[in-house]
Amino acid sequence: MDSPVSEIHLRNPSDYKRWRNFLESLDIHNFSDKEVQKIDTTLAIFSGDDLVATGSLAGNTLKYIGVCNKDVVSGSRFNTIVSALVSREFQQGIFHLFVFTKIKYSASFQHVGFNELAHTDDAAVLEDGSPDVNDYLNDIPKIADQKGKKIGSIVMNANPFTSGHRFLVEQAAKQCDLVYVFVVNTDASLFSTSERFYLVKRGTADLKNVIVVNGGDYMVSYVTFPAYFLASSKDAIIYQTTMDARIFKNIIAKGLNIDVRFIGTEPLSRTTSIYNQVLQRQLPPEVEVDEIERQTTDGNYPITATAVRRDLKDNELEEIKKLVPLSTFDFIKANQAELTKRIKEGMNINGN
Amino acid sequence: MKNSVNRELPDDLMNKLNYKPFESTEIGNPDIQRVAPSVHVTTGNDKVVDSIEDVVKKTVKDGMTISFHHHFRNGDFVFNKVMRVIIDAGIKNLTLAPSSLTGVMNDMVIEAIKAGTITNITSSGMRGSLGDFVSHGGLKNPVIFRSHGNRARAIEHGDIKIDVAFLGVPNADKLGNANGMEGDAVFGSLGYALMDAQYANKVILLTDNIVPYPNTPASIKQTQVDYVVKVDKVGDPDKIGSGATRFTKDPKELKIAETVNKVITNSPYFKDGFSFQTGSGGAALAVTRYLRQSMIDNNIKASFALGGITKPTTDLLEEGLVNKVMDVQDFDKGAAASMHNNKNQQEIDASWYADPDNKGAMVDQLDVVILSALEIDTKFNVNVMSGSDGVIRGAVGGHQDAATAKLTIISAPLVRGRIATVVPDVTTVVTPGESVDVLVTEYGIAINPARKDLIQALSHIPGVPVYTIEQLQQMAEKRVGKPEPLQFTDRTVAMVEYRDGSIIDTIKEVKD
Amino acid sequence: MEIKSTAVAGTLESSDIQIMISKGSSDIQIDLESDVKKEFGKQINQVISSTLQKMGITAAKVKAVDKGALDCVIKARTIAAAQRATKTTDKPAWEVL
Amino acid sequence: MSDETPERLRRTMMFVPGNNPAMVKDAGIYGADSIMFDLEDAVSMTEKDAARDLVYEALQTQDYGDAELVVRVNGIDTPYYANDVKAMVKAGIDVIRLPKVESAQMIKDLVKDVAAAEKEFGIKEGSTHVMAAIESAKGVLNSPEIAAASDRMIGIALSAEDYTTDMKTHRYPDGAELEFARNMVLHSARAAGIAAFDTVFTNMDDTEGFYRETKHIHQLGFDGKSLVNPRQIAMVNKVYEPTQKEVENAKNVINAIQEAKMKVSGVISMNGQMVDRPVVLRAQRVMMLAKASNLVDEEENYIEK
Repeated sequence: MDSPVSEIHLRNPSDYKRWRNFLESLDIHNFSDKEVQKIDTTLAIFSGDDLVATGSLAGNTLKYIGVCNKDVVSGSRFNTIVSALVSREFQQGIFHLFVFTKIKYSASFQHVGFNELAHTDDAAVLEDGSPDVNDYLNDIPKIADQKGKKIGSIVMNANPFTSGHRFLVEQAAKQCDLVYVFVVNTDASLFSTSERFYLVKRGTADLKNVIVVNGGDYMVSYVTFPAYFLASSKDAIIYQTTMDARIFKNIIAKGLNIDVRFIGTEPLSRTTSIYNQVLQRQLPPEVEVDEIERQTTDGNYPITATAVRRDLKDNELEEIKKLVPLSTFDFIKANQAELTKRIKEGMNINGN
Repeated sequence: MKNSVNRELPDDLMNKLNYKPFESTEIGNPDIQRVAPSVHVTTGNDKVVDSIEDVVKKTVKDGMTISFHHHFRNGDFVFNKVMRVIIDAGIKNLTLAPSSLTGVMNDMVIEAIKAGTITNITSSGMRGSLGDFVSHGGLKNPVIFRSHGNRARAIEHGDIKIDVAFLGVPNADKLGNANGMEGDAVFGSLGYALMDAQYANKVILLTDNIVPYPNTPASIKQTQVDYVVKVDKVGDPDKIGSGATRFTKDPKELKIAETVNKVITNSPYFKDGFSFQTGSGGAALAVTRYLRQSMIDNNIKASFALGGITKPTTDLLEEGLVNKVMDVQDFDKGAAASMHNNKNQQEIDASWYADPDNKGAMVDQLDVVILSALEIDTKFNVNVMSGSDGVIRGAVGGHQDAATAKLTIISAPLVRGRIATVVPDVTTVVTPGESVDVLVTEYGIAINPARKDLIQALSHIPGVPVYTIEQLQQMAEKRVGKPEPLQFTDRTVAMVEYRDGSIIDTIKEVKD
Repeated sequence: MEIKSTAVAGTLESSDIQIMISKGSSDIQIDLESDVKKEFGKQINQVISSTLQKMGITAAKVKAVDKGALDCVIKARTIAAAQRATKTTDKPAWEVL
Repeated sequence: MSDETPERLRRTMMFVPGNNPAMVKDAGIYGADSIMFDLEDAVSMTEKDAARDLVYEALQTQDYGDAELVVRVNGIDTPYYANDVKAMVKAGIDVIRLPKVESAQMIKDLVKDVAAAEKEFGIKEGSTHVMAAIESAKGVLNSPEIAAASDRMIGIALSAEDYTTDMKTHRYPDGAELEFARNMVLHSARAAGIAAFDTVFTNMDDTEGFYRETKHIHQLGFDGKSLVNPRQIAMVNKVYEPTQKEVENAKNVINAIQEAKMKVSGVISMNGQMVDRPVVLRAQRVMMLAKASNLVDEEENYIEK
């Protein structure tokens, strides 16, 4: 008889070893410290002394789910362990959950109520709970007869919003009836999510056919695209950006009738440059990708948010003025002390 | 037209395929003519080849009928290897006639259908994605479902004319003498495959284990075999059987098993020298365990156990509680190993086991059989073929064949989750109520009113309430409610033969 | 009654149903996942919505993942989820039970 | 005296976790004399409300045959207790089992709450019975008063897991650590004229140990045992099965009663001896067990095997 679901503690070496051996026997092999340290809770089912099912939680994401179906009705242990994980999340007030899994397990998760957002040849990302992606799309403002109009889109972190960003938005606004600017939701940058959102809104306030929207969990989020925020291998970036692009194409663009995604050329950031290549590969023909030459300063340097942050660190306020619209400059000036403090406290300014 | 179990059959298909509607379980004493295969004469010195591609090129042509066995069950590597080659060779319009199709074959069959490689199928059953695919109209021609005994009959009659049989074996010598008992991927009895070996025009063995000539005991003989192909691995031993046999601990299943045993032991057939078939699955194993105790307590021994064999049954053989095990297939390693070691465990082919058009088959001598059901209706008709949603997910297996036993017990829970097992009308009739005697559920039993003798014998078993089947149906409905009627299109996706080759029911394409 | 927060009751185990209730706009919207949707989908939705209506909930978004639950289980899980969502668990809805 | 309603059989009280729909809905199929739905230990803190709703709805709709229906509510000092009691009274439960009873007052408080709930929901007054689970040294020592605390009391049960912890020991195969508590609980029950239930035996793999323990408590005189698995029901019933001789003796007593009824005197005599009340009661109980074990036919004659 199976034991009831219980918690195991990966910090306990014997538990960890047993857990890892079990998952490895099920062909799960990524046990990098980075991944394992993110785990908040690990649950397990035992049959006698044998570990027969396990699953973990990291924030709002289910991870490391492994089930042995020997001698039992196939699926019963899976349902039990997933049920227990989901209940744990709900008890903590986390009602919107994600899971990344091998493609072959996608159907099992769909069977217990998860909805697939996207899949590649070997992996799938699914969500469960509320609010879900349909709620997200429903809450985004739309215009009359959106289907018949040309709808553009830009996804940006805007850390902070620069003249380069502004130029990109202007170009898009000229070509389209409506442009959605999605601001990355994950709060892992020098400028906080609300600050970045505010700066984009202010910096585009005069463009009447631009709607600024929070990108939620679906665009360049920590959930779908962690490599944007953490140094990662090229394979990881390609894998994650492919998933990100497919979610954008299948769900976001479809739900909002988006025809074009505008991106800026990327001479400097490796991650963003890979991301752009993947977008070019994945989005067409359903969504056209329009790559716009990045703005440069008078001295022919590309305008980047990274440069702004570096200048901020070096106290070069006058330099910043050349790179950003007035609304951003005013904000930086007014909050220079706070921003400098964040940098001193160790906020990484060299990432994205 | 309608048949005698009141199923409406499509006239066009019945005429086109020259079918008769099912009338009765009685076979009678007709005189029939069996067929014989063609033989390409050689001395047999060049049978061993390395390449499946070569042998496929030499033997398989558009429009042929090819066959496989399913003794490797979910550990089968042979089917996918061979079909891959056949699809890639661009061969079209094949009829696939395996003894059955298991889960590991599903994706490949679907691919072959989509590629036009397979256009007809006859099988014992299908499940999972393939059942879903066919139920949604994925195959143009209707699948023909046949019981194991009926497949033997159809082969002997020439209804199934196998051009090429690809038979995986765990050992073979260079001339093709082979058995299922030695090697890495052993499965015991070759019962179903023996039909193919005997009647196919071309017989190709695939093995990962070529042994010195002459190989004995030879279940398949060199006189039957055209080619022996050496492959890396024929199967995954861990997935062939259920490994270590475990009894169910589910109290509901145990309760049903205990009641089944009470029905057997209180029947007039439970006496020294009786015979039985229990099948596989946790509940069947539990029945065997209870039965064992009753046999010991009452000092009764069985003359033979029949059919698909499990370790608990071969244990009875070891203990001397059963004199012979007549073995058409083995469900676990223990049973397979036992066939090797115990001369009283006799390998039998599907014809010997259950072919109705015979000079006597084993099932005709069977006293007691325990069978399962997806659904059973108030006429005692049993469905083991389609789910309550109308989708194909089962197999006839030996169900129709063994149901001819003197005491046929259907063991099934009254409801599964929210699905009633006992229903007013089964979705698909596989085994006619005429051959079913007792239904055992966790709530009690129902006895076929035609069996007055059993009503007499089984009505006063302590702790076993007797209901009418209508009462059980109503109890089930009260618990789960009345389901919405299923929606089907007019298109027939499968025809279910009775064991005599008549049509007992058809399966329609589901509407979603 | 007003839904104050998203809440869940029930599990994904056999014979159970997991019901998640969150704020809805105008009426009761049910998203049902069930192996027996074809046979019992209408009936399941009916039990959920009539139970919610009896509790005075007229607008809600419901996500239900059914694993073959009987009506009494569906009703019990709906009540539990609704009471959690309306923060009234301490005061059972006696008139609905 | 033969008109007295005989006590009901309480050989087996099967525990059913209150938040498990699969087990709650199937609880009726195993032939337990009593089914105890558990809202207490088997239900985690976060699911107390859901379990209560589930058991309530199941009681409204599911057919549990002739079984006596019992609910173990949460302890009187928990925030779940009040709603548990109200809901179960409203559901028309036969018996409310109160855990961790240490004094007669706790039962009196429960009875007051039960009576109030009966009134609130229009349930027939006095139709809800109660029983006490004894789980501590204090409870054992107070068991005589607890057993006699109310007319609504139908039984008293020993719960050994908590009790042995309280006694700074644990369970042993021979059960010596439980001997005093078992006898206290049993004597209290008998003195108060109510049923006595022995504790659960949790190791499902130790069939021999289960039989040993059941035979022991049967010998002591317990009405029956609390069970954690339906598979234990048949085993307990087997231990409680009367012998052929017992049945035949009982049948003779019953026959004597029948004869006495027809006579004017009303005196029951057998072989010239007067039959007194304890003999009659025992005979009735044996016949009840014999019927429940299917040892007799419709005319109450022993069925020869």
